[in-house]
Amino acid sequence: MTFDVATLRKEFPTLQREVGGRRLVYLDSAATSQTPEVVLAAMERYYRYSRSNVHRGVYRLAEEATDAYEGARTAIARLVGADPRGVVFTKNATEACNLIAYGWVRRQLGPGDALLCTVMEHHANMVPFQHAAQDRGFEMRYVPVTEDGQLDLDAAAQLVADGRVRFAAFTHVSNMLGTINDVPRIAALVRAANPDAIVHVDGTQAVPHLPVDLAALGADSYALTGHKMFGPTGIGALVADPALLERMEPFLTGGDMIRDVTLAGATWNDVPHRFEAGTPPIAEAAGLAAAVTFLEELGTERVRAHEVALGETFLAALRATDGVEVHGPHDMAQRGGAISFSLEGVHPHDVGAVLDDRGVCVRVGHHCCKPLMREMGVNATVRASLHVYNDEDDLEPLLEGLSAARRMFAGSGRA
Amino acid sequence: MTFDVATLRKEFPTLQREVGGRRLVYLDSAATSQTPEVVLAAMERYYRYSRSNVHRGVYRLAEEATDAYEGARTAIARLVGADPRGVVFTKNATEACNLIAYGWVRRQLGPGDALLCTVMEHHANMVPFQHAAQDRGFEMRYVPVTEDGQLDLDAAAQLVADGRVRFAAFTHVSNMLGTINDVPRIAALVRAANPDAIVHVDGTQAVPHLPVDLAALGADSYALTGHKMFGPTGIGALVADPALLERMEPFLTGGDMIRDVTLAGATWNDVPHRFEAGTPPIAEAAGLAAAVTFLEELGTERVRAHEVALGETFLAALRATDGVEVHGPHDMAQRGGAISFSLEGVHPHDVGAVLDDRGVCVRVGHHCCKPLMREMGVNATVRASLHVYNDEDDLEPLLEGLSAARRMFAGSGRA
Amino acid sequence: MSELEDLYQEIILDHYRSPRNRAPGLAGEDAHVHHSNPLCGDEMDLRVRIRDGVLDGLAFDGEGCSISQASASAMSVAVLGRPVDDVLELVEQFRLMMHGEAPDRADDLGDGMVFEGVARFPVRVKCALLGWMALRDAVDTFRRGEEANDVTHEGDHE
Amino acid sequence: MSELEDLYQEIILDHYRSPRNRAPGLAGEDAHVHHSNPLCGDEMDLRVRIRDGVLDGLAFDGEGCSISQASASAMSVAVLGRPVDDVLELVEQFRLMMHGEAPDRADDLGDGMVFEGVARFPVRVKCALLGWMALRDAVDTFRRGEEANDVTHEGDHE
Ligand SMILES: Cc1ncc(COP(=O)(O)O)c(C=O)c1O
Ligand SMILES: Cc1ncc(COP(=O)(O)O)c(C=O)c1O
Repeated sequence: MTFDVATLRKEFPTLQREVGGRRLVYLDSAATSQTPEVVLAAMERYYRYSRSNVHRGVYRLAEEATDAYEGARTAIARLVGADPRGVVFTKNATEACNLIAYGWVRRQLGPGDALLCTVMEHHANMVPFQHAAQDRGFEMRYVPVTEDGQLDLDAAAQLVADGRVRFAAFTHVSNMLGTINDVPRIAALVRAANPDAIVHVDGTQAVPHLPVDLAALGADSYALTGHKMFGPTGIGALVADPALLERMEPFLTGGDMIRDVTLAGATWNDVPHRFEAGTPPIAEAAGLAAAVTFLEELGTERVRAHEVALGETFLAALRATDGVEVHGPHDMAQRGGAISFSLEGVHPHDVGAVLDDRGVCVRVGHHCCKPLMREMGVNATVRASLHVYNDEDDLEPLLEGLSAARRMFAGSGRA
Repeated sequence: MTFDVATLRKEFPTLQREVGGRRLVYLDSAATSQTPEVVLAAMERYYRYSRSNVHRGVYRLAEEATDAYEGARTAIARLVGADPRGVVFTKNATEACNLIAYGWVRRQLGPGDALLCTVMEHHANMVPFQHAAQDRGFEMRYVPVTEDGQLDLDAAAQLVADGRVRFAAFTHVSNMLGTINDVPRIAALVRAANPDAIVHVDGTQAVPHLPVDLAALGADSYALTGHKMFGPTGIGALVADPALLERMEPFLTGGDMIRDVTLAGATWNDVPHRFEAGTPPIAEAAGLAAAVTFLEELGTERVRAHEVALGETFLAALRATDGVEVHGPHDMAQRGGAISFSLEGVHPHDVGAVLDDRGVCVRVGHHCCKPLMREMGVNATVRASLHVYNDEDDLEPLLEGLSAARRMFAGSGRA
Repeated sequence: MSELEDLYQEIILDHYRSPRNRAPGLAGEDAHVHHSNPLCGDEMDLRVRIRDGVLDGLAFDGEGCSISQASASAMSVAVLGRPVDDVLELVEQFRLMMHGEAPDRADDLGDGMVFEGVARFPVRVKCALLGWMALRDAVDTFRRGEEANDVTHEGDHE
Repeated sequence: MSELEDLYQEIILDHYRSPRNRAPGLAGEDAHVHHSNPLCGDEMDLRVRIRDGVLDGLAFDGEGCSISQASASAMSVAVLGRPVDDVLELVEQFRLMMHGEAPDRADDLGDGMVFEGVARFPVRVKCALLGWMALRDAVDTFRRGEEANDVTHEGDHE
């Protein structure tokens, strides 16, 4: 173990909870992570001491609030190696994907153009582009997934070959399969066919778990969400090249994002403010900045190492369990700690209920990846996902629950 | 005084703060309100006890989180007399206005159509429609404001007379002038000219201060924001007739708002979920529900009565102060507690700085109402705005600060 | 494990393991609806045959958790052979039971009664309701005169 | 009131009350820029005349708080008659001073030095900078060969 997990766990209030007399075993961090005390303290500091609105105040409280808010921008930029002027705060990763879909894709792509997506995307990084394609008449192309849960890069190369792909959207880490995609390689492949193509990456499942450096990745734009990276709900970000932001049309409009407004129309503020209309998530930004510091203090390299080590233990144990089929890559070098699997003869919903009864929290269902599920021929899976507060102690309750579920639903002869 | 304000103040942590040895005098609730302990406690309960994602979880924590989130929907519906199926959560009021601009206006209005707006709108309730008008080629028409800060309803009647106005957007209460608009009358006037016209009202400054009943107002859709009504940052709502929501195109797309997704496209979830893409502001909803209860326990009638009484005191004192010119209606029956004024010979920014030095927080600037400011021939004003935790004790520090400012900048002979 | 045993009673597990009236088709079918619960990924096809105002045939098929499948199975036994008005009344009784109301016609709900405890598990209520809502919709579809209809219905927020 | 007096020193108030080089026009103007600070509603028109590489004339006008107006007035005194390269260097010195760096050329900044304390008031920094940023922009505009140009510039986030 890379961390002293037992000590670390004490930082996370909800993990102190007992369910039916048992210790809570939280294995759903891919849906949302737990929040450490330091993040709650940062939000309290704002609410209890500096409660006011940002940017337009000339009084002390408002300056403090503005510092907290803008400090989060610097923190995010530092974490992913970006220019703070390229950090646009949104309410979640979904809005971040919509921001680029409305601000760039819908303004730039039309009949004759194509957008490269993949079959493994979360709905957040697929539907906004499908919706745009319907309205604007461009073509959607999907990189297929291989048997072992990887993007088929040969197929991808063919899909971009005609040079008509002007925008590519794909995930850094799959929330369903765990697969870590080779972002630099895909970005290069896209740009080889069309040097002006924009590469948009969904980093939602990467930022909380891996070192991320946008320049090394070769991404023009990158979506993330606060609540999966120890931060609060209600905040996410699109991190983009400021030059790309300059070329984007405003999306949400209103106060703060304008330079001037007359009855005839408005002119826009500088980036990134141009994309932040109205009162932003101030307390949430204060919390997110603390979450970034927390992550930095853990060290993203160590977070990844912990997850690789623990993931290997979980994968090995699950694969050795009767009736369990693990989806996605089996080698931790190629994947993150979100592990989806099926249990023979038991519907995931029933697995979830049996586990819940034992205080084990997992996610069941389609994980907002319906096209991928269809491709894999499953309706739903069970997903156990790991984070820094998990360790080997969390494995036994999971395995016991799975065998209880099998005993309970044995003989049904159906999946 | 209708409340025991001294006791009530204890509920608001930031109001306990001292600035430079003086009691903090917070007169900027029109920008954002203070947050009471009960709201902070509701958010803590979520973060410390039920931290998880909503809707898709089969375990206890996720059920609790979902209950907290959906409970906020019921609370908002109850507060403004709406159907919970008509409550769409957004990140702020600005997104709520954009939601209807993208979901209805941009899909329905085109060349030959007109949209009725007013000169007194906050940018949030003007720019999204201007932006749509530019893209879609419909006409923007603006109801002018009279000398005494009221909407000119005769002019409005003429503006709608040709029946081409298919959508009207106006504010319930002006954040700059304080004016309370006669919503039922304007709605009737719009519908008399075109029975199918949609009436959208910006209720941001009304909900925290007045009893609101959507049916009585005759509004089809109504925007509000959490952080001005004792709630947290990061949440707002569009409250609309569910039948109107049914006719709206989705806006933000992604997870949770879909029924099914294939590579060919998506089908949409029921309303209101269709308009809530991605992980929603869960902690914020828990806080907002507590804020609604707090407001209900105070009683919106009593909140209004307190504000009328206190507003009369402030208005009378300010109007009696040398060099002060109050903008907007002078009769509290026609206005709320946001009081904008100019101080002769002193720029608002300087007024703000002098007041800040005395622990008095006011807003200075254009208040996101540039067209209105231009109409009134001012570049910036000072705005003192009241809420339940203010009382007559807050008047003296304001007046003393104004006279200090005048002394300091006297002789400049410029405004 | 008593809470869990409450949810998964033996009768429920029995219906799950040996479903009644589960079939991929129905001879002489009058209406066919497809219902899905997008949040769990449950899918259900329900077919009905209605003769002289009586529910004469019913077949359900699909994929779903034990609760949704067992509930549809128990339902099929309870409603087959009843006049459609009576069927709709039983559907309503079941729906109210899922919201905590004790039903008047407990006897007529038959094995459906064992799902009473599901009301205490909010996320599972929609599973238990899936078949019943599909049935109501199938009758409505038939009554609208759409003999062979295919309706996709949102199972989440009834 | 010492913090406040720090912000509003007598020299600042004097420049505010009796601004130097404030005028609505400038004879023989080479470049004219309009800068605004949308968040405070401050507006500034700045005109320059440049002869043989020397800032030969400057006039500012507009509306704004005492800090923005006094700073422009103090600036005009400090820069008039200097070679434009030197002017740009002083602008940069002032800008850095607003970010907390002590300037090397304090003497040349003249009354501009009294704004040093403004650095501790973040919201007022943009007010103090308004005129200086407009001046830099006016010189740039002239150098781009745009003799009579009108540039709207965002004063908020320099
Ligand atoms: C009248 C009015 N409408 C809309 C808004 C925008 O609210 P928010 O900033 O929460 O989006 C405000 C507040 O600034 C307002 O006063
Ligand atoms: C890969 C991926 N992308 C996007 C999202 C959407 O994030 P959010 O719900 O915070 O918008 C998620 C989380 O559900 C995800 O796992």
